[in-house]
Amino acid sequence: MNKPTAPRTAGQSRGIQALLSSEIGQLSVLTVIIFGVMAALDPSRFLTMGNFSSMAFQFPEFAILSLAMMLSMMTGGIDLSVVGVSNLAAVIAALLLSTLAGPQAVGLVGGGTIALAIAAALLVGTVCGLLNGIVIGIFGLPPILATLGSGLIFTGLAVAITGGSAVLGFPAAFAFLGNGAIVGVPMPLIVFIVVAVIVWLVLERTALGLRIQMLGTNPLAARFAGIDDLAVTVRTYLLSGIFSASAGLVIMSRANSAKADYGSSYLLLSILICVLGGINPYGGFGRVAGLVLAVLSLQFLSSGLNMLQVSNFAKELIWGGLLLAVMVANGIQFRRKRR
Amino acid sequence: MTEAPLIRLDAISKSFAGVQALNGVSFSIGAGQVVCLAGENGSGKSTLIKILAGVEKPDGGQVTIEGESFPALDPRVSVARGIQVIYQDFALFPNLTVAENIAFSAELASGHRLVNRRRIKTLAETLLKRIAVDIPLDARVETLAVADKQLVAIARALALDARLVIMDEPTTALTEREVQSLLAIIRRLKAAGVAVLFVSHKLAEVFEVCEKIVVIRNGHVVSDKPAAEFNLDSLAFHMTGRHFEMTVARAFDPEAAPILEVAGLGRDGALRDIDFALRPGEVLGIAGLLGSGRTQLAKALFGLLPMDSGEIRVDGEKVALASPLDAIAAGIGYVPEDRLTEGLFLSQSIARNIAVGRLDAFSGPLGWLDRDGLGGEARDWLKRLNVAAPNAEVPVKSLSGGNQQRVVLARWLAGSPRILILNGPTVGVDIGSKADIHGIIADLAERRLGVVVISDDLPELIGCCHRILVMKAGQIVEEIPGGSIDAGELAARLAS
Amino acid sequence: MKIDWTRNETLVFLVVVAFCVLTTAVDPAFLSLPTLFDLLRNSIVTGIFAIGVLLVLISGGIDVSFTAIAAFAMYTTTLTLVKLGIDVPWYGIFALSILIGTGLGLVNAVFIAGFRLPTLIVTLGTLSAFRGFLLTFVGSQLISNVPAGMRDFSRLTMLRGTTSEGYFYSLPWAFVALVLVVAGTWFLLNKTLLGRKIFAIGGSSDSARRIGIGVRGVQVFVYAYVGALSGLAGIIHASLARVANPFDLVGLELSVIAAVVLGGARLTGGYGTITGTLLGVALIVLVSNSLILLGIPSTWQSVVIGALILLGTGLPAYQAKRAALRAG
Amino acid sequence: QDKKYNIVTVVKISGIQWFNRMEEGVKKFAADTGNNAYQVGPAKADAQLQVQLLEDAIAQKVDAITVVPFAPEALEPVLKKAMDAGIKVVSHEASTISNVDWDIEAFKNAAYGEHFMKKLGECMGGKGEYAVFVGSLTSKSHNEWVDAAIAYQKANFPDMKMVGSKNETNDDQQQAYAKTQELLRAFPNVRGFEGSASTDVAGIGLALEERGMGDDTCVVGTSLPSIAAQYLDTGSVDMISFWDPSLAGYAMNKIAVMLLDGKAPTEGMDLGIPGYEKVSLDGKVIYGQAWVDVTKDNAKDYPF
Ligand SMILES: Nc1ncnc2c1ncn2[C@@H]1O[C@H](COP(=O)(O)OP(=O)(O)OP(=O)(O)O)[C@@H](O)[C@H]1O
Ligand SMILES: Nc1ncnc2c1ncn2[C@@H]1O[C@H](COP(=O)(O)OP(=O)(O)OP(=O)(O)O)[C@@H](O)[C@H]1O
Ligand SMILES: [Mg+2]
Ligand SMILES: [Mg+2]
Repeated sequence: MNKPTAPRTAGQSRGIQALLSSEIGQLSVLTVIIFGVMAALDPSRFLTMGNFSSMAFQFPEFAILSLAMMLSMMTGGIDLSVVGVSNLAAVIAALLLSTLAGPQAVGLVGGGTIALAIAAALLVGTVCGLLNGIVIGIFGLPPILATLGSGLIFTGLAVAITGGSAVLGFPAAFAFLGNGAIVGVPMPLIVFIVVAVIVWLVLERTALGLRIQMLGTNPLAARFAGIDDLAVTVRTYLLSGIFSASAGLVIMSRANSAKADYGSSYLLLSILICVLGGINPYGGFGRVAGLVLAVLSLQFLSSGLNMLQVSNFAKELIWGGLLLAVMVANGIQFRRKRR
Repeated sequence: MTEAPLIRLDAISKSFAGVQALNGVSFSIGAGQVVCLAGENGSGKSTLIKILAGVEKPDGGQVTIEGESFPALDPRVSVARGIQVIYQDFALFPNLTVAENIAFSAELASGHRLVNRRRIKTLAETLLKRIAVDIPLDARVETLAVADKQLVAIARALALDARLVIMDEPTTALTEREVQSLLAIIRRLKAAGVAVLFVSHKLAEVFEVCEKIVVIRNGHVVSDKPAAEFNLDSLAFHMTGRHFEMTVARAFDPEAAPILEVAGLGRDGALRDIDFALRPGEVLGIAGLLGSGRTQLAKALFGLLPMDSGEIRVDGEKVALASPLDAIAAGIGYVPEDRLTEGLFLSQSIARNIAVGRLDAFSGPLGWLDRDGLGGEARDWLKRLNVAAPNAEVPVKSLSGGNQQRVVLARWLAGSPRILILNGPTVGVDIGSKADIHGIIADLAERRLGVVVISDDLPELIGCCHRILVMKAGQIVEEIPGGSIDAGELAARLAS
Repeated sequence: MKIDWTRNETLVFLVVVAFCVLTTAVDPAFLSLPTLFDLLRNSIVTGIFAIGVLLVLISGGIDVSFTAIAAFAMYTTTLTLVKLGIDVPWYGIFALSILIGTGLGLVNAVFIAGFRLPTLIVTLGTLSAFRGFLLTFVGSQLISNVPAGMRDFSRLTMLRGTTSEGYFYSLPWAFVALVLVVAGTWFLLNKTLLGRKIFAIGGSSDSARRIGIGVRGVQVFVYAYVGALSGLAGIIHASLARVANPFDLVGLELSVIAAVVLGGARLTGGYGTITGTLLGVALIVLVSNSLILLGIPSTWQSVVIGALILLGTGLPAYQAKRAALRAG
Repeated sequence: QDKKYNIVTVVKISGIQWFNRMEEGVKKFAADTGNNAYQVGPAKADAQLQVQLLEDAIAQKVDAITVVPFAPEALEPVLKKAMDAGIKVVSHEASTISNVDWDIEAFKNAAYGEHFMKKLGECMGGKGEYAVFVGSLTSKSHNEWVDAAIAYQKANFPDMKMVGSKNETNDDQQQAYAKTQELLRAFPNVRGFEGSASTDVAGIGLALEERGMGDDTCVVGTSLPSIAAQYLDTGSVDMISFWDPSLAGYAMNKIAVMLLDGKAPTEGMDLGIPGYEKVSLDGKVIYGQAWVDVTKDNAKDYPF
């Protein structure tokens, strides 16, 4: 009944030993090592403001999608529709921006339309998430099938609406969301931090978060304990939808356009990040901190290898190898502790 | 006893994440000897069994089987040496049929590479007949009631000609009749020269079959003597270091307005015309054989099963119970019978397991959780119910059976329901804890809750209930005032 | 025989029939031998993959690396033979690809059975590692002058006929590979003790360990078997297409898993049937190869496929849920 | 003048035939001129991955970027960032892109599409049903070629008729194959096919060959000889066209160095590269006349 990825005891960690034996501790060490190696290999290019800023612009979009994925995984489900939702939301927002405002719009018209477009995108995310939640919660479809199907529908709608081409022509101000910075902090990073904090608060500080984790641990016991599984499922996928839509807005602003197939490689990536970040794919356990560390280690690795002109296929190899190596190291630790 | 024992344990130790479950345990079992392992919840019995079965590796010590010593066993070695175990959690395959579950070990041992349905069926049939029970061979085990699962596990252990059969609380889920046939089987095994290591909290059974009793407490062997040298009281005292009496709830006011009224409740054939009323402060027992509809009734009252007819009133108000949420809102709580799958979130912390029923009470307008409040309450309950745990943050799965049951109870007590339905509240619970739980029930009644107790433990029903309803084939056939009957007579009426 | 309306297979079967009826109503040409043969041919590779996935799901695991294994085995085999320039008959080529697939399956097994790591994590890792290794160190160029053995194989037809206009339609012998895989796996799962062990560890690996099943041994077998099937599917894909493209196949994994789940296998392990799996595959192949016939414009095709997946799964899922509720 | 520049060429996806051939051109350019010119590309075809590679390139302060965008629109902001950082930017296959110094095209997309229809129409004798394929509905150039072809057919071959809508193959030969089978069932009289992705004609050719229809049908499309040669040989594919990616890669880098050296391209100038001997300018776009038609007769001349 219990899947092999049972969590470690959540005992209070004390000292370095304890830190090293916790998943978060190991991930931190890994992240620092990767950072150290990349910095050592080419300090003049890696340790520059430009590089840091470039990385900070790159990872938020898929990191936000990973957060959306994480929520569904915590209930023991999965959301394969995150990229579909993000593109559909972006396309709708983009159509509003380009038809109501257009590239020349400034001031009230521009600002108002931008606010409207953002609201519309989030609304699309909400509706898509609601649909997933209903299909899974009420009709009882396995999440993997439900979201695979709905993901196709969302992507397909985006294709049908746009005929497949990109939607262009937004007010200049909209570019700020993806490309601007506030006191040197890139806007996408700020959006990511906001979403991460929200997810963290939801999971660790609210009743909903606790219910998500309990439902993910044992759905039958959750029912007997009076958890409204339908309400929890719907809310989880709804949040996932809203966050996917936020990622869509960031991508759209960074690309200054919206299109049905943007970010298609992010789906598997976000699953990979969740898993590396210690989110139990069978539900119940996972920390936002783990996910953030996984995202950072991935970005350091990726930018570092680009710098060394390592082929992108080799990057896939290294990334897969890294995941396995981390898990093996974890597992050995685990077994030592059992003795 | 001059010949070498079948199995000897020498100074076996085992600890889990800081808990010393076993500490230098030594004793031996002779061929054909029936040995009882007694001890409170969490004293280390199941751990010892897992070591004998090769499922857990001891930290120190060794096991000697017929003269050959092993620092650690492996399941396959144990099986090959003739050790068969009936686990406390059954260790069955929910997705396979009854027949397959029963025959699996035998098939493994037979060395057949191909399976033969007929062979499997015949074997399963024979074994079920041997323990005198009738379970559909083609049913998937997941669809069986707990007691049937237990019987399947017993049948499986008998499939191989074992030298030692280990039974970890095999009778907890069984009714009296089935217990008797199991005891008969143990006698037959003994006669055939098979040794039995028997764990049970039902001390009466222990005396019926065991030649030798090994008592362990906190991982130490505290006594190892022939059964004849114990009596009920002295055994209980050895196990716990205390003496017990059954706590009986105080009388309630029979004229008070009923807190729960059930009228004409029915559900396609399984339940018919259920009528009863429960008054504040009353403890109502429900007795019945397996399949008599007790659990169905409990589930219907908790909104888990849709009803076809009838109505339920709480405090005179008609309530519609479409889900557990409705039941909880109406003030009804339910402690399910299968705590492992229905009751607990095994890998989550004790605190969360207790708090999960009452999150709303601890969350603010925005759904913000008062985590300190939650943790504090959990610790409070651990203390009040005497749960043996290092702290409230360890996962529930690291607790022993009795302590796990207290955690489930704590969850429902924390929610302060008006009506609490307890399904097998002392299943697998040692006498010390059992007395504590009876005390808790009496205390609930004192606080004018309505309590419904479903149990196979007839003395328990007689001792702590004001009234006992007898169910048969989905109907209430009789109402017996508590204390007015003895266990033997009640058993006879159930069976008639 | 009583028809069990709550069974997943029955419901998926009904959905398949309903879809065929609908398509025939729109275009009667649907009911023809060429259609049947086209569909059968297009389900060979997916079908073999699905059988492998079924085995893994039953054993309580999940495998997303099988497409990468297939691409790796297929491409490495082709490249080796092209480089060596020797003439090997098709069965020799197949054997090599299956061997490579088995080897990669064993790599999965090392991590899963040896290190006891969760299967999803391991296979996500190897998916990316196998693909990365293939494209970095083996090669990324598509090979269109495949060895003669593969081309010969693609021309072996089992059944053929001619349309009224005088054009051929045919069913390649590769279809027999699917039939053999299905029959063999059915026998394995239902008639051998090993097969029952696979079900057992999927039902509860703890229980399996306790009654003395060598859980690791069974896992090693399962992942090696899936690796072998992937190698087979890969080389069939390349042979039939007469080109070895290392970018092919990867990306199919989720839809294959979906097809298997559609057929009633559970992601939690222990449940699944060959019939159900084949019906799931049939539905997916049928739907994705009938949209032109139905006159659905390309821009709407993924919407329709998505909706049909929801519908095809929704019915059985809803039935199962209601049955569970009723049973309490 | 002797300064050696760092020039990165960012392509749609690395590893495939097309961009490996382009890399040959980039490497040749590096060897010829001594500049540090190199090519990178993402492991999957996704605009966002290209953006990430470009971000990294900017952070590494390269001197020039040449880029073949997967989706031109998506790269505008990051290319603007590059230009703001003083990096010269040259693109290819992106005639509508704005944040570049120059874009170089092997030809005009419309002319290329019309060319296919001219050949297809001739082959089909100006009548009959035909179907068109695109690698992806979201691919701009594929859609432009096909749209121009359809428009040309309407104007010049009134007896021809397109059946179905644009068929999407996701750059997957197996899908092109299955779509062709289905088209033949849905429209038994279809006799002409135009492919866009390089694997399209191979999938179409295979399906036709299996049905023994190779001689009765006409198949044209963009592809590479290495992919389509076996079907050209059997006649199930009649003609393919392409432009040599190595020359395009060479040309992009050459323009980049010109810009870095402070020179600008001019109308009619000779880049010294076959097909780009007399380029025409239109705004920021440099057009060559660099497409090549390949039939079974000259396939051997193009070993890639
Ligand atoms: N896997 C585990 N991890 C941590 N602690 C454990 C584990 N298994 C058992 N323990 C601890 O070891 C002790 C002995 O447990 P065991 O299950 O052997 O008790 P028991 O005598 O069988 O009790 P019961 O009668 O309630 O079944 C308990 O304190 C329990 O909490
Ligand atoms: N979840 C677990 N984590 C760590 N160790 C475990 C776990 N479960 C069992 N073990 C230990 O691992 C060892 C092998 O267990 P298992 O029975 O699965 O192996 P096996 O299948 O018999 O091995 P093989 O087939 O390789 O001979 C035993 O010592 C067992 O106690
Ligand atoms: Mg126990
Ligand atoms: Mg031809």
